[in-house]
Amino acid sequence: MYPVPARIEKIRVETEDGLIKSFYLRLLEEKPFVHKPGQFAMLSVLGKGECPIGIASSPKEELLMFSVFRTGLVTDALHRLSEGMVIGLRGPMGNGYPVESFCGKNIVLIAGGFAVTTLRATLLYLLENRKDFGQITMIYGARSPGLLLYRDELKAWQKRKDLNLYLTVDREVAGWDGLVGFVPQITEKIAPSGKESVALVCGPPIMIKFTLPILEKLGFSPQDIYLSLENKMRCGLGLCRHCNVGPALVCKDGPVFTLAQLKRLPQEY
Amino acid sequence: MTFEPKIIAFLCNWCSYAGADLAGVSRRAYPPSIRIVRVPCSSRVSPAMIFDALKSGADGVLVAGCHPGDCHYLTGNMFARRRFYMLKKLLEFTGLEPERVQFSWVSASEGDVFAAIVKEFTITLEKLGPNLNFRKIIKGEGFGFLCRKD
Amino acid sequence: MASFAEKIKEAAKNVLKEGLASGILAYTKGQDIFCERITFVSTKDEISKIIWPSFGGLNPANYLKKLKGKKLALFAPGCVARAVVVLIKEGQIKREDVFLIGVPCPGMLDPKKLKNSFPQIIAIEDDFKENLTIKTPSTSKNLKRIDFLRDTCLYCKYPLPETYNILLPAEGKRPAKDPYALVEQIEGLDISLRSKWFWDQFLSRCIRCYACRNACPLCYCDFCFVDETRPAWIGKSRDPIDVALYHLVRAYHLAGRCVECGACQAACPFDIPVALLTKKLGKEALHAFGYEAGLSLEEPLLFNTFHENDPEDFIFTHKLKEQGKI
Amino acid sequence: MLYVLGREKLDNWLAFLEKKARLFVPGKEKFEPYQGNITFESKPLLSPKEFFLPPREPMLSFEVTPGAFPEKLSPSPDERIIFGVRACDAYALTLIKKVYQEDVFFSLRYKNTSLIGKACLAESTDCFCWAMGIDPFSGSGLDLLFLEKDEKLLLKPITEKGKTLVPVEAKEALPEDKALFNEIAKNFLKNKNPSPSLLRLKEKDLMTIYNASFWEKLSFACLNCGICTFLCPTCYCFDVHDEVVGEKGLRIRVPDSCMFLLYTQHASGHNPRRSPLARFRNRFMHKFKYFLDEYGEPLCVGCGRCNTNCPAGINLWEIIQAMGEV
Repeated sequence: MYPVPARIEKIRVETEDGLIKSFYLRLLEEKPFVHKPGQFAMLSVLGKGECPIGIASSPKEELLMFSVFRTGLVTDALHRLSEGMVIGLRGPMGNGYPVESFCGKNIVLIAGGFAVTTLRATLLYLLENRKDFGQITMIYGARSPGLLLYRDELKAWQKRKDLNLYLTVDREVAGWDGLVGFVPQITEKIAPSGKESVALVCGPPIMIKFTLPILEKLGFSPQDIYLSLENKMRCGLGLCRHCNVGPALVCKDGPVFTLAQLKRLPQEY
Repeated sequence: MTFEPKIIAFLCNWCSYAGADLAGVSRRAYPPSIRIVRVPCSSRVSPAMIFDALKSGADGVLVAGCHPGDCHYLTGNMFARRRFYMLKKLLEFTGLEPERVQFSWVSASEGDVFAAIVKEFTITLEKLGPNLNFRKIIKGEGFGFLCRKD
Repeated sequence: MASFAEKIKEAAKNVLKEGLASGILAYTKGQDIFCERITFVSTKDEISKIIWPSFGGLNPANYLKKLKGKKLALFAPGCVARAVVVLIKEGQIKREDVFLIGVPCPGMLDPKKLKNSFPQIIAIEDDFKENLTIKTPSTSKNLKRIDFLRDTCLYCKYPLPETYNILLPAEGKRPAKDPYALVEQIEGLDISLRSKWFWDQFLSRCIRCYACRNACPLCYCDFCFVDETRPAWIGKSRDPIDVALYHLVRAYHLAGRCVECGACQAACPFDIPVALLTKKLGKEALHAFGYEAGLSLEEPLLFNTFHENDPEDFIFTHKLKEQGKI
Repeated sequence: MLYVLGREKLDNWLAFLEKKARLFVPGKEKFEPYQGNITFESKPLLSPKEFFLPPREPMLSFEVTPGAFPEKLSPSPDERIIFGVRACDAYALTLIKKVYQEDVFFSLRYKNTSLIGKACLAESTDCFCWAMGIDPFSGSGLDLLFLEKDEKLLLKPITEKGKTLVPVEAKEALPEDKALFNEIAKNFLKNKNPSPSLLRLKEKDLMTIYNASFWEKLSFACLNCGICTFLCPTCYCFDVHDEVVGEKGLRIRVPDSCMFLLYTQHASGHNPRRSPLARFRNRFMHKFKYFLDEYGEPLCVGCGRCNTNCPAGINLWEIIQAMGEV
């Protein structure tokens, strides 16, 4: 329950509305921090509290990176901090994506809005170990071009031959020459095959609701569709029970669940 | 060391804050015990704000607004008067040193009245001593089971 | 003459038969003798389960918020009718959505008073007038109801409702002659003793379960001030100052609204006299502003109005003037 | 091993224990520091859970300045003895321990606290440990169990620590005392079997219970206050809260209740369990299904505190039965 101090090395404003900032952290303790894509950590600002944030950096990157959406007490306080300040960090927590089991399969990453963070970590991991996986497709949508995260990296990824990246925005905007439309429709249009494939879906509930039937239609079995949940959380250790979804705890058993698992759980997320 | 009380004052923007300003401009001397929070109207002040000030260590809280009938919003202070009356009675009932919370009317032209209020309030608080009963104390070992006296 | 319980059932039957409401909020029997539960009764078969409670600590008006949009009937002794009136005046419900079956209230018993005197009660017979018979494994005993009434009922000013659609013919408890006796008892204490009373009764016992808040028919905010985080007015722990803050602000939020039903105190597992704080404010509202909550549908709410001659002897400026300091 | 001590030597025993560590004895509302007198007619309202998951567990202390390093806090290592704990309350701690094994705060408090249990001789109408499958004479969770019978105290140490708590004056029990002890233990459990509903619950499908229609009816009366969760000896949820006064701050762990709206409220305003029904259901599903499935026993020790103190008249048994019969 004790956080480890971490220094903010760099802060980057990700979106044009300024509501999402990425924090690059360096741990001030010698203990190694080993995480898997899809895991999260508790960031704490003394005097305000703690909140769980998905780890957006890949395990190989030197600095830990968290992209934080400004919404509550702690994230608000985080956004007021500047480079060089120290915050607390606990983690890594949760199960993460079972990336080892994806070997040899085609992978479809579907992200909406700022939920892309842990999928960035996953994508980086996949690209680092590119030869282990089949086709990699990523569909990423936001309300407007200015709300897409990691825009520099997106540009670089678009150039890559071994990755099919589809970017989409909800409405036509001047200067945007990419796809237009909601993520579920784009997914339907691109129609990645569900054979020998896994899908990782991360986004707002409404996007998930409409994307899942399409994926099932494309032949993805519920065991191969991975979703990442978030719930209010206090300890991250499976003690406080704030994050329970029926018998499962998002902090210990999750945050990554397969659709097959979620179908057996009450809808408390 | 003598005790210097800390007073949090919620002053209405239109009358009392101007009155405090006038006290300063006309060089009226009053004790430096006061910390002013400017509010739009005396009726903006809720009891939670008053208690929060006391809890955080203020020795007294002063709320000042326009004289009845002079409110910038016509009747704000008249509503406030009823509420403060109730609050005062509640504090008296629970024995929580009601003298620590004071309400007053100060108009924009009453610089010397404002100075006198601060002076008298400070004297009252000096007699009363520091706020120990309604101040939150943060303790490392918090076996709260037995309460503070433990 | 029909018994009290039969009159209640009869009235309920009529309400449903004539379609005056889609259902009735009434007490039904719980699992043991001290346990009575408010239920939403909407079918004929369920009517037989309706009882008039001997203990009934909660105010059925509290459940109106759970059943918004339905037309409901309530058995209304004075405090329930008053709570409904306050809810109507505050725009929470519409008058035409509630059908009030006025009941001259005989007063509710205090299970704690009974259990303290007789720890092993196995059955209770209540005539809802003056007498009460209890059975313990060894004996049975006749008691006077008045000795075991809840404090709030004992000092109740309005057992008879002022607002209702129909009124059951029955004889209720007489209004208390000295409704504020308990409040005055505390007022009569020296300030240090009052402070000690507040500390001993409230601050060192309250566990912040918020039962008093949730049991109150008039605490209907979607988001309570204790839950606010920006700013957090009140700490979450059992720190005595935070407990004090909670009780003071809770009472203050009920100033001029409390209908003195005593549900808050009845709900408290520690029997903290929480109802006294709001009763004190009720007394002040009556004395200073001539206002009593929930008696009339027309009169404006206490804090929604003012009078030029409202008391202001507490104003610091006036005190200084009196003393000739300004 | 069994020891005998004369009833009149009880004070000597307590004095002996007081010398060893801070001694707490049952009061009416909570366990209080021993001050020379003791009664143990009934369980205190607050269970000894309060010593292990206290209402305030400071975790970090810090200065609210950027870059400041927090100081790690841990519970005081002072030894404590809690006297007169009932078997149910002690068993509850073994249940909490299953979840909190690795928690530093709980473990340290658990290590430093000795529990001396008092055996219940007669069954009470309010509680039902046996129905939850607990044998109160097994001494599970206790360090020492004693039984009061005819001016004699029979002391049965359960753990190694418990052996050190036996006073020197206590004599080794004679065979007839041993027989007496065994007989009382056997008689207590005569005709008392674990509830059949519980056995049925183990086999039931989780989602069938979850989606059952009875929840609506049973949860209607619930006020969603925190009495049951705070008084429950097994409820272990907590909230983490930063308290700041001026420059000083403290991160504390405080008990939380799943009955509260804020329990699951996200910062965005989304709430997975917004309805009172969902929160009510979650509490009982956790106790009698989720925990049961994971650890093989329910998260309930049958102390009966929730039933007797619920202001809304909710009864655990009705819910267990309804869950078992879906």
